[in-house]
Amino acid sequence: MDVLALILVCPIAAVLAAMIPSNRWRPWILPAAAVVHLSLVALILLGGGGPAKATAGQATRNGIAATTAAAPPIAGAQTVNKVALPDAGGIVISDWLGIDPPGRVVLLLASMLFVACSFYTVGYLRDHMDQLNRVFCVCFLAFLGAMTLVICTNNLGLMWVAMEATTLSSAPLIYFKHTRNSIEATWKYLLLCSVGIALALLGSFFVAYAAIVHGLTPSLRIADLLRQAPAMDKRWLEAGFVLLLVGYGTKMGLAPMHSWLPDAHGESPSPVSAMFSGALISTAFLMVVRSQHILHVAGDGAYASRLLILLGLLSMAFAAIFMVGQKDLKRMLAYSSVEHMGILALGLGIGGMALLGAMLHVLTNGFTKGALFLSVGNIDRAYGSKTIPEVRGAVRRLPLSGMVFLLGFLAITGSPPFGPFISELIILYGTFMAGHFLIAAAFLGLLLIIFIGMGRTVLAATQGSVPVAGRRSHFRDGLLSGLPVLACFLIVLLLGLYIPVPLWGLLHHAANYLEVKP
Amino acid sequence: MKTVIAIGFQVVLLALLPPLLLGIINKTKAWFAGRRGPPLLQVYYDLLRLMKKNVVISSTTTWVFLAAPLVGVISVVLAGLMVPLGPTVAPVHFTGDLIMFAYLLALGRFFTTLAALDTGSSFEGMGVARELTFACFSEPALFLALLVLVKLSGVLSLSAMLLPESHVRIGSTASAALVLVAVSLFVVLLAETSRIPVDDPNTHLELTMIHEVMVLDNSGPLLGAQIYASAVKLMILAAFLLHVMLPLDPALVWRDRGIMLIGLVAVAGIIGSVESLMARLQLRFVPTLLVAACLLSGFGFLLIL
Amino acid sequence: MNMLILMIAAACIICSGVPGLFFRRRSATGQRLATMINVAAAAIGMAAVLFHEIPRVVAGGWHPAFSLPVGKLALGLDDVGAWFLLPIFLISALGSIYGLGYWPQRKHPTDGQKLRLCWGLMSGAMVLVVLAANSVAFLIAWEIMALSGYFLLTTEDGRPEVRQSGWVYFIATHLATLCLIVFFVLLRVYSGSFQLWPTDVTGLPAGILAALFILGLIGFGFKAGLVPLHVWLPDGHANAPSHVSALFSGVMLNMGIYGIVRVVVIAGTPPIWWGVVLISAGVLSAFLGMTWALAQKDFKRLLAYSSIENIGIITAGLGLAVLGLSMKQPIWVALGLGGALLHTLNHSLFKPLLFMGAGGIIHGTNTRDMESLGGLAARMPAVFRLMLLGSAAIAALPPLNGFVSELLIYMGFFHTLQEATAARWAAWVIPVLAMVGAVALMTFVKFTATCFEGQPRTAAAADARDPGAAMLCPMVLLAAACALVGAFPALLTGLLDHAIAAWVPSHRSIPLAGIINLWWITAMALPLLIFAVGMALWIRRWRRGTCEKSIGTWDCGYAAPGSRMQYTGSSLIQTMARVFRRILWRREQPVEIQGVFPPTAGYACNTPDPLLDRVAEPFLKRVGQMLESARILQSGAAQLYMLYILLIVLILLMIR
Amino acid sequence: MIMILNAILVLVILINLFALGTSRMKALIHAAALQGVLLGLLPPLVVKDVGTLPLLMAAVTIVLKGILIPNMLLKALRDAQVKREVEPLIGFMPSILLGAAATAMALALAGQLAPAHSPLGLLVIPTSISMLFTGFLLLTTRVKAVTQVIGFLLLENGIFVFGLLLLSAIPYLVELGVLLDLFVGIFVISIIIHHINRAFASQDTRRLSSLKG
Repeated sequence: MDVLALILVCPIAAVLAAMIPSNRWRPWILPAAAVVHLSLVALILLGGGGPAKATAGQATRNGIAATTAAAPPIAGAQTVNKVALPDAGGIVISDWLGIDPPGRVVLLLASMLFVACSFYTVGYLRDHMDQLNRVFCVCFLAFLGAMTLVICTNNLGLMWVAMEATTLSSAPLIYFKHTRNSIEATWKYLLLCSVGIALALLGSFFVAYAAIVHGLTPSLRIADLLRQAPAMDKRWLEAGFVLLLVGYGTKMGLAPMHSWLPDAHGESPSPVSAMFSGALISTAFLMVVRSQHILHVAGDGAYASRLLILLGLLSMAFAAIFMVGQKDLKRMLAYSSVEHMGILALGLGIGGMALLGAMLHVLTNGFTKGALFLSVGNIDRAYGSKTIPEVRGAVRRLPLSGMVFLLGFLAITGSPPFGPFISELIILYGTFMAGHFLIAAAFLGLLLIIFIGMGRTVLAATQGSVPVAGRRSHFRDGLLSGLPVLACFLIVLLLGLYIPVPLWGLLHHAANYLEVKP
Repeated sequence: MKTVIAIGFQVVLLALLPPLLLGIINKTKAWFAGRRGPPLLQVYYDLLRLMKKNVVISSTTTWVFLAAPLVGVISVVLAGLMVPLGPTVAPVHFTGDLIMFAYLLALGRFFTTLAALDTGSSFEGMGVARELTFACFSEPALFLALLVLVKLSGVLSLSAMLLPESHVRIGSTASAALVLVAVSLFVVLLAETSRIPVDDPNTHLELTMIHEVMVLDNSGPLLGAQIYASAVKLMILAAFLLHVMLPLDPALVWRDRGIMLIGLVAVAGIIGSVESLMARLQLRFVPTLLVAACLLSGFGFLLIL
Repeated sequence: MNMLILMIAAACIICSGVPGLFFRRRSATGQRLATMINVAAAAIGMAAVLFHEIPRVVAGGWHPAFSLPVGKLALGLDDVGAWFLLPIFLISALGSIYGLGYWPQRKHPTDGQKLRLCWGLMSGAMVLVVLAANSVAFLIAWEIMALSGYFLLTTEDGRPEVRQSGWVYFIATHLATLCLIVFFVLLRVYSGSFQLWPTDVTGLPAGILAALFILGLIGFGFKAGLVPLHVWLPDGHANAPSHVSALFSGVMLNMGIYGIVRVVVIAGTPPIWWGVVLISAGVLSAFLGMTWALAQKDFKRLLAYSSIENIGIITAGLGLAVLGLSMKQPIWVALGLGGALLHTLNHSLFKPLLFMGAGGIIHGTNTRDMESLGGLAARMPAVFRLMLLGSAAIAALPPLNGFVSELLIYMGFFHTLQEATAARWAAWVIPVLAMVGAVALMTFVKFTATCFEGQPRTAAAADARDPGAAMLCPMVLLAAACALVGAFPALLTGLLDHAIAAWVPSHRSIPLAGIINLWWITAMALPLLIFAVGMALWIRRWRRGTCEKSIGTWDCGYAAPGSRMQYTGSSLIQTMARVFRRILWRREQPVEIQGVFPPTAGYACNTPDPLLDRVAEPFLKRVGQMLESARILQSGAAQLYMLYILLIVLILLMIR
Repeated sequence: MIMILNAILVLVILINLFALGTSRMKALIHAAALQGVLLGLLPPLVVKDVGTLPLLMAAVTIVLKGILIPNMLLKALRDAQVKREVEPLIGFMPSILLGAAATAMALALAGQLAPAHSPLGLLVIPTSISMLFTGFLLLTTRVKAVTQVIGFLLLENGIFVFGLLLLSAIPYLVELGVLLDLFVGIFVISIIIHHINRAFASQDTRRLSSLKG
């Protein structure tokens, strides 16, 4: 039930936000909701929701059988439909809800990151008092709610609905600044993501149809799909996987479907960018993970791995191309997200140790991106620009944000002693263990190019003396703007030096869940 | 007792003989020129006179200028103590002294050149530039020669490697190698002691000098020290050369000491005649000459490798 | 216990800069505090290293309860590590004292705190690098060292040339780290643990072993500055504050050497070609480094290049030791490794001395260009004496320390002639080393003479003065250490023998004393030293007495010699520069003289690093252009992006 | 049953070709609307026992796809006063040919794509694929915002057609969600189009290419 509560937190908060009249106090609903959300997440994760979910699955097995066997001319289906019809809510909740182990990782990330971003947002909106922020707050909460639903449901169809909902609810967030560029970014975001997601829906249908082809009862419930996968039709399954990969890959920002990502990340307010590249695309990655899991169980994992590795390296290559000589700090970070989604795809494709590394990398990358985007947000607010050479000497201008930005860059490029180093180390280790030496070589080469390209920009932005234009604004690192940045950064540092045992448990649980065939 | 005598002999020789060699060289040159030339002992007189003289030095200089000649003397003398002058082992001999030998000469060069530059005169600068440049080529030649000797003798001490028991029969490839080494050592000797064809000790145009121009500002005892030091250097290198060429026999100590002395005199004579018969090389050809010396001993090394 | 003390010392050094952050920007208290902590911690650390029985092997070590994400955090120390620890503590402490005079907080309110924070971080991290007994701990310490080194280098990041050199360092160090990460991952895959440092990894495929060696050599070679991986080194040293250059050159390069020393024995007995590679790399570095040093005008660049030369000599010695291991020649091992380790120590004595002296010159004249100096001997006598000693030491002249280590290495290579093994070719190294030695002598004569002797060429040089005691005392200590090691090398043989024995525990080692009696060096050195002292007194008396010092230098009849007519360093080396023009690859604007009565003609030449200037930078530029041209993929047209999606779907459907 | 189904599907395909061929916006929107209505009729045909639920779904579909969404687009069209799609990136005739070719290919492959024993005959999958392709064609070759939206709409329709094959598998909750998402999506998009008009004084999406590299 607490899962249901978790899902309901955000809609309720959104309604409240819509009702609060004061433009000044409305933003505070975000931190409140965030804290509640996080505490519920903690409750679920520590309260060992795993077995609970399993039992739920067991309990409703026959129920599903009924609903899924609704193919005519079975009378039973009718009755079920009849029963189910009067109120859609009347459907057994546990029939729809449940968090799989990888989902728990992403959920933790999304919730924690949102806490940081929500506090930051309060300060951010305070600087934009002239604008009405009702839509912003409502959409931001709806956005989180949709993501939570994606993570917490266990039905491929509902996942799709929720994923599309994230697109729609986040579009107004990108558009918050009302500049021509933000319009353009929003337009591309909506169009590309909707199309991509549409493909994902088709993909889900294909997967379901793969059951029909072999005369099984079709269903969109992950549990059923996993159970039936070995018996399904390979061609349709593979076609479905391709569509799911491309579809959710679009949302995840895998090249060459990534093209919306730099625009959206670059033009949206920094907390939104942080949520995007920290949580949203990780959620999309979660969807890819689930699709791959189905294929893996169906005994077709090798095929999936090929595609994932291909797209992974392709994404890293694209990112490398566009990060060298990138003048716009936020776009640079966006491409770095593309790169890291590539790394995740690579890790997932290689499997074994690398999969564990990928699970850890979801966290490390997410928090680092949070720290980076929020600090760039501060830099943007201080200089009134997010491009070099307007931005120079950030470390002098904003000691905290500038330094976090510089160190965050080192972290995200995989330097010790930060979190991403550990996760990339494990991924590399897994790659070697699996004997993919060429892939490892390509991986390292791309990492190097990216490091050089990114370093040029970051150092130019952080070092040197502050230009006159940069001194004009009165912005300084404050409590609301500085603390979230620092928090994210400290988490990254901690993950590099020490990973709590329960967290390891979570990650291992996820990796094992994806590895072993039921 | 014997060792005491040997050491005494060597020290006395080292202390007294060198100026004589200069005298012999001058005599030879005079003879070639058909002059009577200065007396054999002229250099001793010069040294004594210089010792008595007062010192005049440039106001630009520092203590280095005063120290250099003396360091030059002591380093050369210490180096001399490692080279056997005769069939008995040198007073100082230990494994690795050959490297000590080379670097003591380098120490002398270090201070001489610094002292020359201490005056801030461009002419002495030229001298320094040439001295150091040529050293860059004569050092490898010297070490290549050492390589051959070590390879032949199998020991790492000058005394041991230069003395008879480690010598080889005439006629073998080894002796051929030794001939090559001897030639290159002779070139090194000419270069190190700034003799024709590398340098002309008694030219009168500063622009063309090497060693002479470096000591241009020295006067009195300082100049004396410089002259003495170069003389000692000449002798120990000559002794080195002789040991490569002459198989001495420790059994007949005094005879071979005699042979050694004659040999030293002969070398001085040869140097003198070379100086009279040859013209000075153009400076830019000197490195070529030294590289040739390197190649000679290098080839010798190849022969026995 | 021992390890605990060392840990505390390291922790104190790491944190030494922290208190300073809480003081006002212009208060000197923070700096004094940092220095005190640093010195005290270093003293404790050195005591712990010297006066404790050190286990023969790293294994075991000290496992704190705290465990790293991957594998347990393990620390350990053996005699090899101990040998490398000493200079770290020494230079870190002396450098921080030197900083009191050279980089006082009052004069540098903006970057002083940052500098000291990173100083502590870097020194402490280097201690941890040596102590680390677990790859992940090693990598973390290593990267902290490298990054804080970067921030130290870019202390004055307001100046573009500093940022540029910092950038080069940044790329180089990241390349190094990348290679090391791969190295350790591979090692983990095949040795089965993150434990350091294995000397008995067996059953490695030859290819993997080769890969490990190459990766390790590149990774650590970058840090050590082996040619051609040295590109970051010259400008990096030149543009850092001088005591930072001292720390870099004196200690950080050693970390690279340390790594190589460890890497070559991961498999116990290394293959022969490893030794060959090391010797060739070492000789190449020594020769090129020295030649490039010779041609420099900026004296800090000159010193930096001479570091490359010394690293080359060390590597050559190490290579000989490796050869000895693989050919079962304990004498070669003893002389090669002994010489290499001793030279490492010596280099971290006289190179910091020289860099601190260079800092003194900058402090007094505010320039790095030798050719605008001159006549400093009379104006900063103390610095002159110390620098003279340093130069003599680095030119390997007896009776100073540089000579002893080079002697050992020479001996080692001479020994390759004695046994009739296949390695006789190694003896060819000797003439090259001899030439390098001669060039080194020339270089440092040029350096000392051009900076200190003759008459001042500029006003800046004319009114230079000696720096204060805070800057002189560390130099005096280092100079004394140079003289002591040079005069009494036999006292160090004990430590050296331990280190040699601990290198490959399974390997039989013989003590140095059994090969060469170093007391002879003392015997030869003492007369020189005594004579030097006597001479000093005598000269003093002489000055008072007969010595007449009235007139100027004999000008060979030229009436009006000016101070600008003195022989400059460039003219001093002109012949050599012509001989080595292919190697130097300078950028020259030659004089063009037309007509019978030519107008005023100009000549300029500078010697940038050939590899950086002619190879690395053009290459990076080219790559950048290629990537730039690929950016049309993201042209901003949504229609195009749609097409991408359609195409990728079709392509992926094709793949089977 | 199957006959009617196939007839409607053929009609739908023809509408695709028309959509590719026409240059008039209004006609395009009306075509899309008609297609929506036709699609709305399909589910009751497929589901054997026409309960209230399928009928409700059909009604919702028809209302959304046939009335609300087209009206929104028409409104967007009105305040932009665009009459016709000019200079498409690919001419109209080539577009038609491409679309026809795609449809033909899909039909040719039908045998392999759908197993013979498919209860709904062979036409469903080819139709949906050809609709997908048509949608993509509009999205990639047209420059006016509204036209691209219609492309997206056709794409969705294609997926809807495929959905017919597994009506039984898809819970109605999901179906509703899909429709709702579509509706909200088009709604938001039309708002954005409105802003595009305001900001760029045109619907030409080629102007929206300042974010590059």
